[in-house]
Amino acid sequence: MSRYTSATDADRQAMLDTIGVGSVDGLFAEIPEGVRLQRPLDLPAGLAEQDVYDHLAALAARNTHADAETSFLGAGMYDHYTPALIDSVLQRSEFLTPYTPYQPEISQGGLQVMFEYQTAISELTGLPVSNASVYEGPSAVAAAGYLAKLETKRTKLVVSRGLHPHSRETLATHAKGYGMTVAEAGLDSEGVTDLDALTALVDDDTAAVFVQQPNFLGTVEELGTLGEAAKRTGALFVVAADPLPLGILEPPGALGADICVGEGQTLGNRLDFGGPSFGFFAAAERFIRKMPGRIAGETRDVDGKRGFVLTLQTREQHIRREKATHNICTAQALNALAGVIYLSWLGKQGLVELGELMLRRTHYARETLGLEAINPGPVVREFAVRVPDLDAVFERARAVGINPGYRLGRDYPEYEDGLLVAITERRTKADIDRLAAVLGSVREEAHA
Amino acid sequence: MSRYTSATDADRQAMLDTIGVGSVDGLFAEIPEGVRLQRPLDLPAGLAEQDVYDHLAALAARNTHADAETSFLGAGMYDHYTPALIDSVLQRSEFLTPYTPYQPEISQGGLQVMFEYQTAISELTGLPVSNASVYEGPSAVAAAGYLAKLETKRTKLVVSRGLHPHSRETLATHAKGYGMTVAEAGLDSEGVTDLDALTALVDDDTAAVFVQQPNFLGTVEELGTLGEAAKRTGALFVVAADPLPLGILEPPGALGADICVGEGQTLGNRLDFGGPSFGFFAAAERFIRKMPGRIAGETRDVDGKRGFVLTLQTREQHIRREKATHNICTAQALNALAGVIYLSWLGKQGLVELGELMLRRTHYARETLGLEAINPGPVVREFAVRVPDLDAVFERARAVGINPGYRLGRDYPEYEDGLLVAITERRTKADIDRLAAVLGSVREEAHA
Amino acid sequence: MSADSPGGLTPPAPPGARWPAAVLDPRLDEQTRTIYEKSVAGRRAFTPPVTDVPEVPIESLLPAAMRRSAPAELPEIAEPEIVRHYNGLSKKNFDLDTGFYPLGSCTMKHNPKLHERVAALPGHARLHPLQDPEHAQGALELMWNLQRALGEIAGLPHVSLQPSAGSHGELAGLLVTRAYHEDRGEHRHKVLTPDTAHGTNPATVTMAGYEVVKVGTDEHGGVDLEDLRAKATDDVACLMLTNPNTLGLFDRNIEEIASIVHDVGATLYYDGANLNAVMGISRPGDMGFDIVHYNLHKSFTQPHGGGGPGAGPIAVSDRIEPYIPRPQVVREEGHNGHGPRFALDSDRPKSIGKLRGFQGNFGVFVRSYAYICSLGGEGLREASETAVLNANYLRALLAAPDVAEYLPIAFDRVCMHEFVLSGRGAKEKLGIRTLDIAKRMLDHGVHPPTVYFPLLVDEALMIEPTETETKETLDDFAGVVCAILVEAADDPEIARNAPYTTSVRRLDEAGAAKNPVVRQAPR
Amino acid sequence: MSADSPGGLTPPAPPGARWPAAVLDPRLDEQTRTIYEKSVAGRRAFTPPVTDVPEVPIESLLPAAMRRSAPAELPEIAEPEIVRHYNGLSKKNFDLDTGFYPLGSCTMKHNPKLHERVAALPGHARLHPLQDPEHAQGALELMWNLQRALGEIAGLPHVSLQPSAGSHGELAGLLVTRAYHEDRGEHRHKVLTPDTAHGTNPATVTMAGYEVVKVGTDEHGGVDLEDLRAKATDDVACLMLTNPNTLGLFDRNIEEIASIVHDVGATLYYDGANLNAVMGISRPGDMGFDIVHYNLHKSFTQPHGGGGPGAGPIAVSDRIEPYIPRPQVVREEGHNGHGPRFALDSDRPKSIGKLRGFQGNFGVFVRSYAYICSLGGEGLREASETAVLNANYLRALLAAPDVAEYLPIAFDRVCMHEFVLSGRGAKEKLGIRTLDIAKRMLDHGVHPPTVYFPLLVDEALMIEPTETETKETLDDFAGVVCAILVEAADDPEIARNAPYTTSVRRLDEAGAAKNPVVRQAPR
Ligand SMILES: Cc1ncc(COP(=O)(O)O)c(C=O)c1O
Ligand SMILES: Cc1ncc(COP(=O)(O)O)c(C=O)c1O
Repeated sequence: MSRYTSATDADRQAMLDTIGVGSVDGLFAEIPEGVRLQRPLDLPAGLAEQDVYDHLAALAARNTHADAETSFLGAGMYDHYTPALIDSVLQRSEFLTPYTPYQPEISQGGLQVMFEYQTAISELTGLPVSNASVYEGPSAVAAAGYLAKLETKRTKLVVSRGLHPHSRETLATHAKGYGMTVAEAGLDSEGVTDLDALTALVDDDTAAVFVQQPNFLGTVEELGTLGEAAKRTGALFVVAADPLPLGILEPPGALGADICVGEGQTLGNRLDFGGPSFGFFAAAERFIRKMPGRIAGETRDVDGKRGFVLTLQTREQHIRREKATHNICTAQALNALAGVIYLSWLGKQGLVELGELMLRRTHYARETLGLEAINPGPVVREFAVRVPDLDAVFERARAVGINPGYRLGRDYPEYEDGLLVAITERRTKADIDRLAAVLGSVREEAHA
Repeated sequence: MSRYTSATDADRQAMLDTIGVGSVDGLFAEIPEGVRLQRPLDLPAGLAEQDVYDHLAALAARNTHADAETSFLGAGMYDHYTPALIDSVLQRSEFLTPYTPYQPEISQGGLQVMFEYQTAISELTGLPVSNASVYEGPSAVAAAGYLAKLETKRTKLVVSRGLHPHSRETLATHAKGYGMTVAEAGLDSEGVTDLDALTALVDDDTAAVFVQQPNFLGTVEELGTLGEAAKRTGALFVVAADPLPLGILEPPGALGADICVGEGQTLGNRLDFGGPSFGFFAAAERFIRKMPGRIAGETRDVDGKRGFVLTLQTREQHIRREKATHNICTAQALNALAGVIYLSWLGKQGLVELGELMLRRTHYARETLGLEAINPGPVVREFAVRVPDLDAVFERARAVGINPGYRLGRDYPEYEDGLLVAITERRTKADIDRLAAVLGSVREEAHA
Repeated sequence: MSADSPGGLTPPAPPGARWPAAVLDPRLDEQTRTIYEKSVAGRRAFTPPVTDVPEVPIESLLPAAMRRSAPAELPEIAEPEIVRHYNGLSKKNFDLDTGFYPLGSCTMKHNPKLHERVAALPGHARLHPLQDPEHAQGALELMWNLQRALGEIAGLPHVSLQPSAGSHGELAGLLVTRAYHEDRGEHRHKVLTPDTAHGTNPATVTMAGYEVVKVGTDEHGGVDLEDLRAKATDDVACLMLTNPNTLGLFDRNIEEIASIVHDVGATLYYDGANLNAVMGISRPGDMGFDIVHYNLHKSFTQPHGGGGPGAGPIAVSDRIEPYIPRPQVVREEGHNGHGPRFALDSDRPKSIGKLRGFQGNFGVFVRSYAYICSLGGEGLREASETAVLNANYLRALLAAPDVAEYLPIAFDRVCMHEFVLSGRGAKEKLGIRTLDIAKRMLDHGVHPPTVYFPLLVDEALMIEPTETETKETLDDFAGVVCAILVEAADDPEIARNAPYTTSVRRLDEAGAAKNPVVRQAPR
Repeated sequence: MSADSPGGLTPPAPPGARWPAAVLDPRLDEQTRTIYEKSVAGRRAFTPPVTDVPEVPIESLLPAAMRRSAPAELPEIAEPEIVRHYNGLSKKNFDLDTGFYPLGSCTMKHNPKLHERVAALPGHARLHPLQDPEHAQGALELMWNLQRALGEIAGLPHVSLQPSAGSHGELAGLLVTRAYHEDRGEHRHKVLTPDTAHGTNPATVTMAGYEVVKVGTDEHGGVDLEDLRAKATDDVACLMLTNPNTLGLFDRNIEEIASIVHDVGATLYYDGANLNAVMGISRPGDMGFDIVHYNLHKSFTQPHGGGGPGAGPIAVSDRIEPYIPRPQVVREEGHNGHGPRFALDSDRPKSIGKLRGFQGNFGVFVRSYAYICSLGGEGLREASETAVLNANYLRALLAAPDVAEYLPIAFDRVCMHEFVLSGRGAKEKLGIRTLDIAKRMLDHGVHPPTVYFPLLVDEALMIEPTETETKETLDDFAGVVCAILVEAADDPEIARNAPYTTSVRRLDEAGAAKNPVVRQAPR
């Protein structure tokens, strides 16, 4: 008998008697013979808990995780330190195991968390309305595209090449569904969105323009000017941002963004090989009834006591069905909880201190590595450089337990020799100097 | 300001104003100048959470833990699998952070756990009364000695050399305090307590006789006959037992033990380099008012509702002070909780299944290793063998990630070439065969 | 202690009424406070690591125009109070580890604790998604094994793990359907969904650029074949179905349905939310479905987390395979003695492309894979059998006259993993609505069933006990239902005003929507 | 849902009284059930690993006489119900992460979550105590670092981490005292303890084979010097003291006391339970103490676990060093470029020997070491300063006339980390006892102070807020105290019958002790 089920033979018999069916098989009589599986599933036999643990531990041991090397890998997810208190809260069954809060009277914890989360996202993005989470960054971008379609009825989306490659591809995949095309504006010689190219692409049929802050290369974009160009023809200006650098960067909402979305992993979530994390979705007041997903709102109970509920549900699939603003149902509540705990832990001052620490270390790294910068402009946590002999560098670095970063060539042929280096608070000056030493040694050999 | 304190400068000022003292230093005016520390403590500066984590992780990385090698090390603590559900319960703050349940109305959880734990220990030991835990195995043995003194007023304790060396030494340390002497009966050629030697030592001044089940070499002792010898002159018969093998062994209580104590680590507790675990203490009904430590009892509240309280407190230090049956206050409640969860997880059938699995694998191992047995008698989880070239075996085994077990010579000069091998459910046939191969290869070389 | 207490020495007014009025918990007066309202300037839980690089002035690194002018108003609070705040909030949630949670269609089965342990292993939790595959072989093998297992369970060979939840899987399913048809030069614009369908189905249809055509339900609770034949025209791209359906009934005509759909060249889509009824017993692929989505957070034990995360992988037949999302985990046989290698294949020209960032919700995959390893094929079958047994047992208990009079079953047949009652009788004879019954259940410490869904059942209560509940729990729940009905017969006001024992009572949802307050007022 | 519900269709009687009587939570009728009472034959949470060795008949391996005749009656229950059972029990506990816990003498300070993370690292949690020191260098270095840090904090150079708790440390202290005297050929048989001493002190004296001689307290709350001089004879082995003492007062005469004790050749023992008042401010070693114990589960954040685990290391002066328990962690300087090595030294001929198994509660050491690393010297001093600030602030709030009239402070002086009030006034003027005030606090969601200790204060309330509480929490607590007094002035019955809102109300402790039921009745 399974360790997770309780029905003993005696239970089974008693229950069958009550039901009035002779056997468990009898309960499946409704299933036509022709579609019944006549053999056992072809899967390995069940295992004892310790054997399952051993099997998965053995698999895990074949992965090189972020503590097993000194990694400068970022490119969309980052090795930030997550305080222990997050796990201690997330592992409480009261947060871990409930469903979406359909019964608010017994879900005030989760609902207030959503309200607090929405507030934090609103503060970071500088936009008044946030939902309670979407899946992750790129599909949040796609959701913004859908909102733009519903709002403008236009058919064209313009994206900056500075947008994460996954966001651009995910947007295109979804746009195909809701019948929109995607045009791309390139990056200029400084690695920032080419304003002229972008301006040229924006026309009367453009529903939205997407840029990323900081962009994929790590550069801080001039949102103000880009926003103006985007909105000339009434398109929505959508900024995909990493919420953590927003601690020291002027918020998109203050620079003209109509919508700000992004990947929430950097807010206290695990790397988890890419998920689960969460996507955030914030917008200007006028979009409140066009938002995707759950939104918690404050209200009172019959005794006048303060409480929280899922609100504006007439936007949602379970009420509006084919007229819903989005099809999302299960989202990423637990990951958003990690996000708001993380932000409460950092706090008003800490968010700035962390941002400034990364800023200084990142610039120190860019100088110390002494390589040609692809994006010489201001960067916060990540920057791109040209590396003459990338293969040799990876080989040498790996040999001493260093992961030098992300090969830009994987997504940007134009930067075949590009290396994207991320510097979080986990990477110390000593780590940076070690990477520099590896690069130096390879350079010397090349010259020798 | 510390991340764990909240007093801001403004708070401090407001509080000092209320107190009516000018400065925080002013609060320490009572401390004579001469005994004030005039310099900062000579300790490293405080660290960020991530830096503390890194420091301790680096230290931990320099330990070879039980998952980092195939270990046959036992000798008092054993590498058993602890189900994940234990941690999930122990990490709930409601169990992790409260003090001893002095206010029963808001401590029913902890008190009922104690009651359930006492029941489980009573079932395992075959004795009706258990307390709610003492520190660990050896000091539980010492506590039994103290009870024997209070009960018999005699001054001599007799121990079998089969008792864990730490238990024997700990007993001696404590006995010196409460004014008793300890005499030791050796092991016979089969590695079990020498009945004649023991009988010879027991006299009219003997307060208690101590044996271990299974004994330190892993042999199951014949408690019945030993008990008779022990009790001839009215001494108490104390059995120190590992609770896990008691799942398949006749309980000490059924074989004449007056008191059964032991080390609880094997019941769902971590190895933790030796602690914290818990000691259990069970006894015959007539000792109920002489027991050490906390005992939970069932009762009713004013509404007639069932509840639990700390009971028989007139035994204890906070009430009885110098007349208390023991000085223990803080014990090992959380570890005992792990114990009762573990036993509930194993369950009535599982406890037997686990015992029989260990029994079979252990005998398989003893045969397969093919070495001269020091204790040829029945063993459950551990056995001792003579190994011609112990150093070579350790060297060879370590080289292939095997820890062959415990060197008996560390405590038993008479077994200088002795190796104590533990086989828990974590050690598979394949592991055993690998150890046998190492032993074989060393043997061959010796002959070559 | 009263959170709003002015503190200091102004005593809160003593409970006005004399004892026993004073037995009311003083804490009940407490108004909840947000973490922002607990913030005090200067407090902190974070200690920054030392700045080990030159303290270059920030202005020199970041132009003033780009720099934030005013800091984000995050809370200022030390660790102990953060812990108490979220601990306190957790105590206002009901959860699966606390009690019975028969929320229909949501498969609230036990979440094994082992899964949290294996998911937390650094090799999983701390693995970067862009790690070189050579250094992520364990993760890729796990994903490949899971793909294989899920494919076997659904009876469809090709699995993409990428979708993030069921509705995302539905979208993937319609996007591959579109790609499939277009690849064959066909442009279809309708998708059929039964009137019993879950809301995500029609919502997905619209997002995927299709038009919804509703199909009726017959008197047995299955698809109305006549209606289906009438609507299954050659501009139909797909029929989205869940079987067993949201009434908890297995559609006996599934083979017939499949042929009707296939005859017009449409695809047949399986909404896997109800897969928990048939694992190892009947496979969607064998029923004729072309595309299936799984809810790993339902059938495969991913904890729901109060609204996610989940994962909604899809499985497809050979003809659909070229179009599934990329990248795909592939297995390459090892050469000269080496074991197999696992890789991420993005070179899939006909793929609809990526549906999200990276490779999907890997942390969810770990838990679901652990579950499959624990149960094995036999165990999965037993799980489904027990889920159906539990549902039918509870159905039988509640079919007793004294309940059925008020809560008649919608379709009186043997059910699968869940069943639907109608609150019609209670509304007419007792004057209480399904909502009232649900709210009164809260006082009894059980989570109510799904209510008012499916739509075609008046005052619906949709009950899914799952296999991990005990017979005693089902007996107790039946007792609670009785108690509520008996109580209502005596005084319906009690239910109408329930709940009474929760941290808040009935909330003003209309008011919340009228004037939405969706964030803490800016300071 | 009623645990005792007969289940099936017999409805539990509806709440008899009409609404609003029905607002009473139906769950309040629930009688708690033990895990044994939830057991059902045949259920299981454990799946045994496969037997991969020959299935030899058990009889052939274990003689029938040795084999258990009847299995132990452990519960039979599946994982989901085990989880719910213990989850449910946890909800009946009040804890530090839930609210204020000013339990005097127990130092209920925040337990940082980081400590649980580092303690759980496999290198710590899964390390076998007999692992070859070569393979446990990290653990030994941690212990050595902790020994050093604790020694610095106490101002005594030699630290043994071995004792398992405070009272175990006390025993260690008296055993080394005995060894010290005997080594010098002296046989002393008395130990002095003040009448304010904690119960473990006299209990320890007896266990260590000494006779207790009580020393009085002077009008300032310190040791009565006259009485001390009179009793400090040359057959006295030791004076056990805590400073600040259990009244929360620092003994101004400590230097004088030390010289009196030392003049008769006795040792001076420091009960470190109150060390949280003076870390980095005043060191026991500098006060003249020879032996100190620490409560790592008080001053150094080891969670209390509902009654342990803890750890009670001791620190001693040079003359006592030869006698401390073995083994001792020692540091050996590294040679030719190698770093230092750490070893366990058991070769200590004059040692009193082992006090317990293995090397002590290492898991506790990890947490306390992490705490010291987090705070550093400055942080520890700030912690003590804030603990004293919080205590004096609360003392000042409660010194307000409307409270002091009923709860006068025992000794009206600036206090250290805690202070003691007397319930004398409340008893005389309001007719409620300290116990009643404590029980009514439960309804307000705060943990009561330590009550009826120290013994020399009538109806004592011993209040220790600790440094990790906020000013608001202290304000609220003062408000609660006021509210209870105001309420009692209006109707003392309310407090006398409190609590009302807890899972059980006042329990019959006398009855429990009269006919002890200390285990589930055997089946
Ligand atoms: C029948 C059915 N289909 C689809 C879904 C959507 O699944 P998800 O919430 O994972 O998007 C649900 C979830 O409630 C469901 O019950
Ligand atoms: C003053 C004092 N001394 C000694 C002790 C005993 O410490 P432990 O409980 O760790 O044995 C305590 C614990 O309450 C105490 O408060």
